[in-house]
Amino acid sequence: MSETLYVQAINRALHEEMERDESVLAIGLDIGRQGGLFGATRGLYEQFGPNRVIDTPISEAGYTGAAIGMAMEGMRPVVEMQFADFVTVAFDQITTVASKMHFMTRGAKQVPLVVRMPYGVNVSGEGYMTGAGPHHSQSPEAWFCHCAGLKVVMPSTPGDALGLLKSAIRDNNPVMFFEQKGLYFTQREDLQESEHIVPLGKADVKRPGDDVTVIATGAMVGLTLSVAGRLASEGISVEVLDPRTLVPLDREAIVASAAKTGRVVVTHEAPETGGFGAEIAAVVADGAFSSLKAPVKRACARDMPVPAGLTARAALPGEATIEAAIREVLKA
Amino acid sequence: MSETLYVQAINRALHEEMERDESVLAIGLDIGRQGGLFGATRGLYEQFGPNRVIDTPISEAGYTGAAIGMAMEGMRPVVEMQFADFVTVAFDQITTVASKMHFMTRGAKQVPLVVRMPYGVNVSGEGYMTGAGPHHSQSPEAWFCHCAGLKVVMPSTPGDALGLLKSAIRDNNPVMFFEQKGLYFTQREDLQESEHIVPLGKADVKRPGDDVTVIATGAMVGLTLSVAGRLASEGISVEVLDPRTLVPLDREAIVASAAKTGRVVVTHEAPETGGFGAEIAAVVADGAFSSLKAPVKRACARDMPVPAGLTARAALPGEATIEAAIREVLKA
Amino acid sequence: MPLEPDRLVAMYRALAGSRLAEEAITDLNKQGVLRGHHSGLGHEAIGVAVGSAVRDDDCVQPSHRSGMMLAHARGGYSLREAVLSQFGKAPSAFGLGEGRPRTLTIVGLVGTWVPMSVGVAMADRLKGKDTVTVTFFGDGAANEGAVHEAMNFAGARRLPIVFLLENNGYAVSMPVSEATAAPDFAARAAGYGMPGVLVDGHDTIAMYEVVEEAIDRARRGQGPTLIEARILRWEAHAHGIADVRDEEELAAARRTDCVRNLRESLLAQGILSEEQAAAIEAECRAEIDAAVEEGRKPGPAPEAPPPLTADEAWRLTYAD
Amino acid sequence: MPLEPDRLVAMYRALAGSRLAEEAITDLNKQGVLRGHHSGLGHEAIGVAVGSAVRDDDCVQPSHRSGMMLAHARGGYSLREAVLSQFGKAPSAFGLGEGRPRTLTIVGLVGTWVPMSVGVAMADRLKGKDTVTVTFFGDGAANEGAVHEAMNFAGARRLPIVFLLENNGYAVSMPVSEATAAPDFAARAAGYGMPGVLVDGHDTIAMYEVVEEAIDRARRGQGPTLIEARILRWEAHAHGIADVRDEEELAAARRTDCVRNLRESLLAQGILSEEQAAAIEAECRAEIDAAVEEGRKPGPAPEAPPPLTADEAWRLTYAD
Ligand SMILES: Cc1ncc(C[n+]2csc(CCOP(=O)(O)OP(=O)(O)O)c2C)c(N)n1
Ligand SMILES: Cc1ncc(C[n+]2csc(CCOP(=O)(O)OP(=O)(O)O)c2C)c(N)n1
Ligand SMILES: [Mg+2]
Ligand SMILES: [Mg+2]
Repeated sequence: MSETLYVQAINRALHEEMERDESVLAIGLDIGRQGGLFGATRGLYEQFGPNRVIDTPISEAGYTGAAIGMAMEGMRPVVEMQFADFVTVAFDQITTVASKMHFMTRGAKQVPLVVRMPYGVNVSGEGYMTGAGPHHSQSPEAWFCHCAGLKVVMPSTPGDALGLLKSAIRDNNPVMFFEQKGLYFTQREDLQESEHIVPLGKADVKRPGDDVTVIATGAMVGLTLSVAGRLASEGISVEVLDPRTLVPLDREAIVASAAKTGRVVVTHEAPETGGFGAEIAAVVADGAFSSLKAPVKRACARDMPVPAGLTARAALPGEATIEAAIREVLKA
Repeated sequence: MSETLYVQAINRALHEEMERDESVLAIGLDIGRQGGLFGATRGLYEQFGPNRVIDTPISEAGYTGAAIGMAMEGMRPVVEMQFADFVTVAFDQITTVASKMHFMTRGAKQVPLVVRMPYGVNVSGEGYMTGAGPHHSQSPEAWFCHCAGLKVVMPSTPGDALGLLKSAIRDNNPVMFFEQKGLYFTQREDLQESEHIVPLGKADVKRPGDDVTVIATGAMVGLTLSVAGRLASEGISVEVLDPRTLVPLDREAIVASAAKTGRVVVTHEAPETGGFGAEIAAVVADGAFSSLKAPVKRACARDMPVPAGLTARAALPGEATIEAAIREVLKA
Repeated sequence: MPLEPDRLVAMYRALAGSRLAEEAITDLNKQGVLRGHHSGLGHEAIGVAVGSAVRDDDCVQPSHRSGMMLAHARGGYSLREAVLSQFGKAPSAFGLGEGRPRTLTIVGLVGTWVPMSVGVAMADRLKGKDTVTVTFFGDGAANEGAVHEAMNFAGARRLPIVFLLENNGYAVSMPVSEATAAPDFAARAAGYGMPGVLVDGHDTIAMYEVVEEAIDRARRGQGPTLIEARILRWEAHAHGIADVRDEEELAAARRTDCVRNLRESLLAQGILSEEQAAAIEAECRAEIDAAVEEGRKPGPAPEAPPPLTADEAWRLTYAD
Repeated sequence: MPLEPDRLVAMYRALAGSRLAEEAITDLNKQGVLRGHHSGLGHEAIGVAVGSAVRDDDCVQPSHRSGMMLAHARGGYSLREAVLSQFGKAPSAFGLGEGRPRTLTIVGLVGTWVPMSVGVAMADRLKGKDTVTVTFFGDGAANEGAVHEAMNFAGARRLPIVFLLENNGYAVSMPVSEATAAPDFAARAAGYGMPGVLVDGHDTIAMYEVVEEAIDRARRGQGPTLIEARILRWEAHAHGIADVRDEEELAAARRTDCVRNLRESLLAQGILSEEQAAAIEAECRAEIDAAVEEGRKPGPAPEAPPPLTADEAWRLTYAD
């Protein structure tokens, strides 16, 4: 057992998979000698050398495209976007090429690619980059959830980060992997030394409860757990469900929890309109229709850019937002 | 009055706005001497010359970015993406620069930009490009609906195309304007010669009804109207509501219709998961919760790339899909 | 090393055959029998030169122009298949799979495919192979950012790749002279630290030599080359799109002729006789005519790939 | 036309002041009082040269390196403001608004802002203005596709813009030599049909002359220029990020010194005396020291822009 930070869990997954399988390689900006701006790739360059830990020019489309080509030839590149926000530059490569190559080649080519993206706001201020403004704070997962051929993963704990990244690397499809950068240096968990795999497509109940289900992703999971802890003392029993994988989505687990409690809140760090919370709300409102005692409420970011510094809180959902939403669905 | 095709309505809006306001200009690939691949810009070059009808190199990011710069200096560029699919190349410029410039400059700069995007499948085969495969058939509107700072418009009739494009050009924000390319040469409408404006943000009831509401966009509107016509003979009264603008969304109109009928189907040409139909379903399931007699059903494309040729129909929702969804919500 | 006479005759056969097939297909489009073809008339020497210079295990990324002649010249893709593919009755030259010389599938966005082909070259190098990738794109696509990023990356890592820029003077209606102020695209190579070569794309032998040298260089580990092949497009961008050029400009384009050039040169050198040339042409024509007839007949050809079913399409979205 | 002595002294004042302000701010970051600064130490000559060569109605797009010295050298942005801006107590040099020389706001993605500045140049030209845009970016950003597209577009339309590439040898940890095989970035200009000029960015006068010529050219309607200014970065990429360079390399970087260069040259020419130079430095230092003290004191400066409120931020999402 060793206490592992979220960022260390990512690092461990990369080390283990690169050791296990020669075809796994890392590619991105400053991931070699620098070890990554957040340190997620630290030590890889020293261990695996420049042919497997590939620093690139600042060319997000170019190196993502190159990684796609490598993946088509049987390698398993793990691309790091330095910030999730920069994936917009590589958007065409991912949505036009990676997501459709298996389809276009009638199955002849697979694209076992992982794109790791440090996303969201780091209000804790630990590690690199506190509230870094509109271009270094976004949570763009929903875009990729609406692109068939991609899988989308978003772990909220070190254990999930480790186990899901390993699964993502072994998957034969392009996987968009979202790492919440505020969690890198704040979330820690005791993890076994032994192999730890979390399968894609399985939700996890982070806290069981009976009165209301909160479906939360990324940094919202921790916030929801503390709200749930507080509400427990009032006799309110909150179930906290983390989908972990957004595509493919574990609809069964979500609908089952919603059917059990009859009251559902969805929370994510991305803005509400068109966010993945809409999909979850739609799935719940359909699948658990007859069990719902209240409308599904979304506690998400406001539809605005993320302001710099702590003004970011003006956009983000926080514990108060989540608590208010819970109380609202309980009233109905 | 004159009978106007959808593509002619676009063309008329461009002519009228360029005549009215010197600062309006058109920019894109082959929009000048060629008049656009679909002919939407025909005649503009001859009338307004190369300084206002600007053919560009194949550089979607470059010319969209240039248009953003021009918009910041008070011009009103209307960018044509040759196909909506190609907007992925300019995705960064739109989501990083255009959508956030007003915010970042604390209101000092506006970006009155329109990006016109011929989207979707042309199964009719009229005009240019029948079922053109995964890279020339997509409906990417949902991506832009999840980017605060942008407005998103999607007309289904020549009149709406005319009136909404004029509003979009006059708007002081970046507007993503989606033109369904199967409608270009199949939808016709008698339009007055006089000024015709449709405000952004207002939904339209295309057919009133009492038993079920179908919320439809783009090419789905026409399909739904023919289904509604057929079902009327069975005594089923279908209300067809076209949001027309997706951002800002006319929630009141949507919720009012849903509350009236208590049964809702949402249909669009984009794949279901993470599509804008999820947002609409979530809005309905929340806003009309107590009136709903059945879960909201989505009749959207399957989560897959659009196959080439008529196999596209394997992915797309058609009249049968819409009809089945209507019958399903009526059963509940 | 000068090309052996029989190689030259084989190249002429591929070139003349490509021309005749392109003519037949272009005509079928004009007649309305087929639709949407991006005619490669005028481009034949480029595909034939590359197809003749690469090995089967080298990887080629075709563009929408030269894919067919490329596949044909590489061998194993007959004129019959080239024609039948237009009727959906044979595999497309733009996405050849198993059992064929190594070919990457075309992507619908121009320029977008270039980084991917760089990745293939990189994978080959990392695996220790001595194979080379040749990636095609046009003068229009060259102005896409993805192409810049890809060329720079390939230069920086000395990857075994050849960038084959087909400059046919236009991107749909956009003349090169308005799309860039560069005197030529080969000049861009210096900015990526690789040689840039400008070559007359109507001259099959010159094309071949330049391509062969670039491939050798790449194979020896000396890095990429950018080749700009200048030709003139004979037809409109694609069937169904009007040509913005006037008659005079079009006529001038059609006076350039890579097939005639090679024919005359081989005749002059005595490598080919008039009779041989006529026989080659007649053989090709016969094969093409038969294929057109076969294509126009209703019903699928027995060796055609089965059409994609709805169910298969759905399952293809994800790999297992 | 050689620069007048008083212009040269003014440039020296801006240069020495920028250096001292950068030093103070860099130190405050090292002490942990401030955080996140991208130190411009070593870059000063570039911002000062451009700031001295442009008109107020010319438009400048700063990068994250040279924005402060640029704003200062253009006039109206005092050293006091430069320092106070770091404490959030004065407007940021990277997004100056109303009543200041015309400046575009910085965008958080490198390279991404370049097409936008091309659009500004284009708007000015379409309006018949004789203004010029100067857009900054680094050696790293230069490899972004958006920069390629923007330069090509500007070349093709002969737009009044100057591309100012600050080559400081690194993009975070990536040395230029690994990021591109090009001998220099100026070589890329030929591929866009514009002049490319390589200049020593430690030489303020050489910088000024090159920039002035490029601006004149653009103003005369002769189109864009790409200027590559070579310097060496003295500090790590940004505060809080470790430097991958070893001590030797860092020391060599710090031996280059644009301030010393200009000082010695002006002294040698008798344009500046030791006393004058010392007086200028003392004045700048006093202004900076006072500003640091003011910055460190709790509470806002009266002339600071009011901090963004939640409500204002929300309303700013859309224009009316
Ligand atoms: C990203 C993108 N933009 C635009 C198009 C539409 N398009 C297809 S071919 C073409 C012209 C390409 O010109 P060029 O690269 O010179 O090749 P050519 O057709 O002349 O052989 C255009 C604009 C596209 N397919 N992809
Ligand atoms: C599109 C994008 N990719 C990566 C980054 C992260 N980043 C910020 S500055 C920087 C280095 C830029 O290097 P260069 O252009 O040489 O400028 P310098 O910092 O050396 O002045 C990087 C990688 C970014 N901001 N935007
Ligand atoms: Mg061309
Ligand atoms: Mg640099």
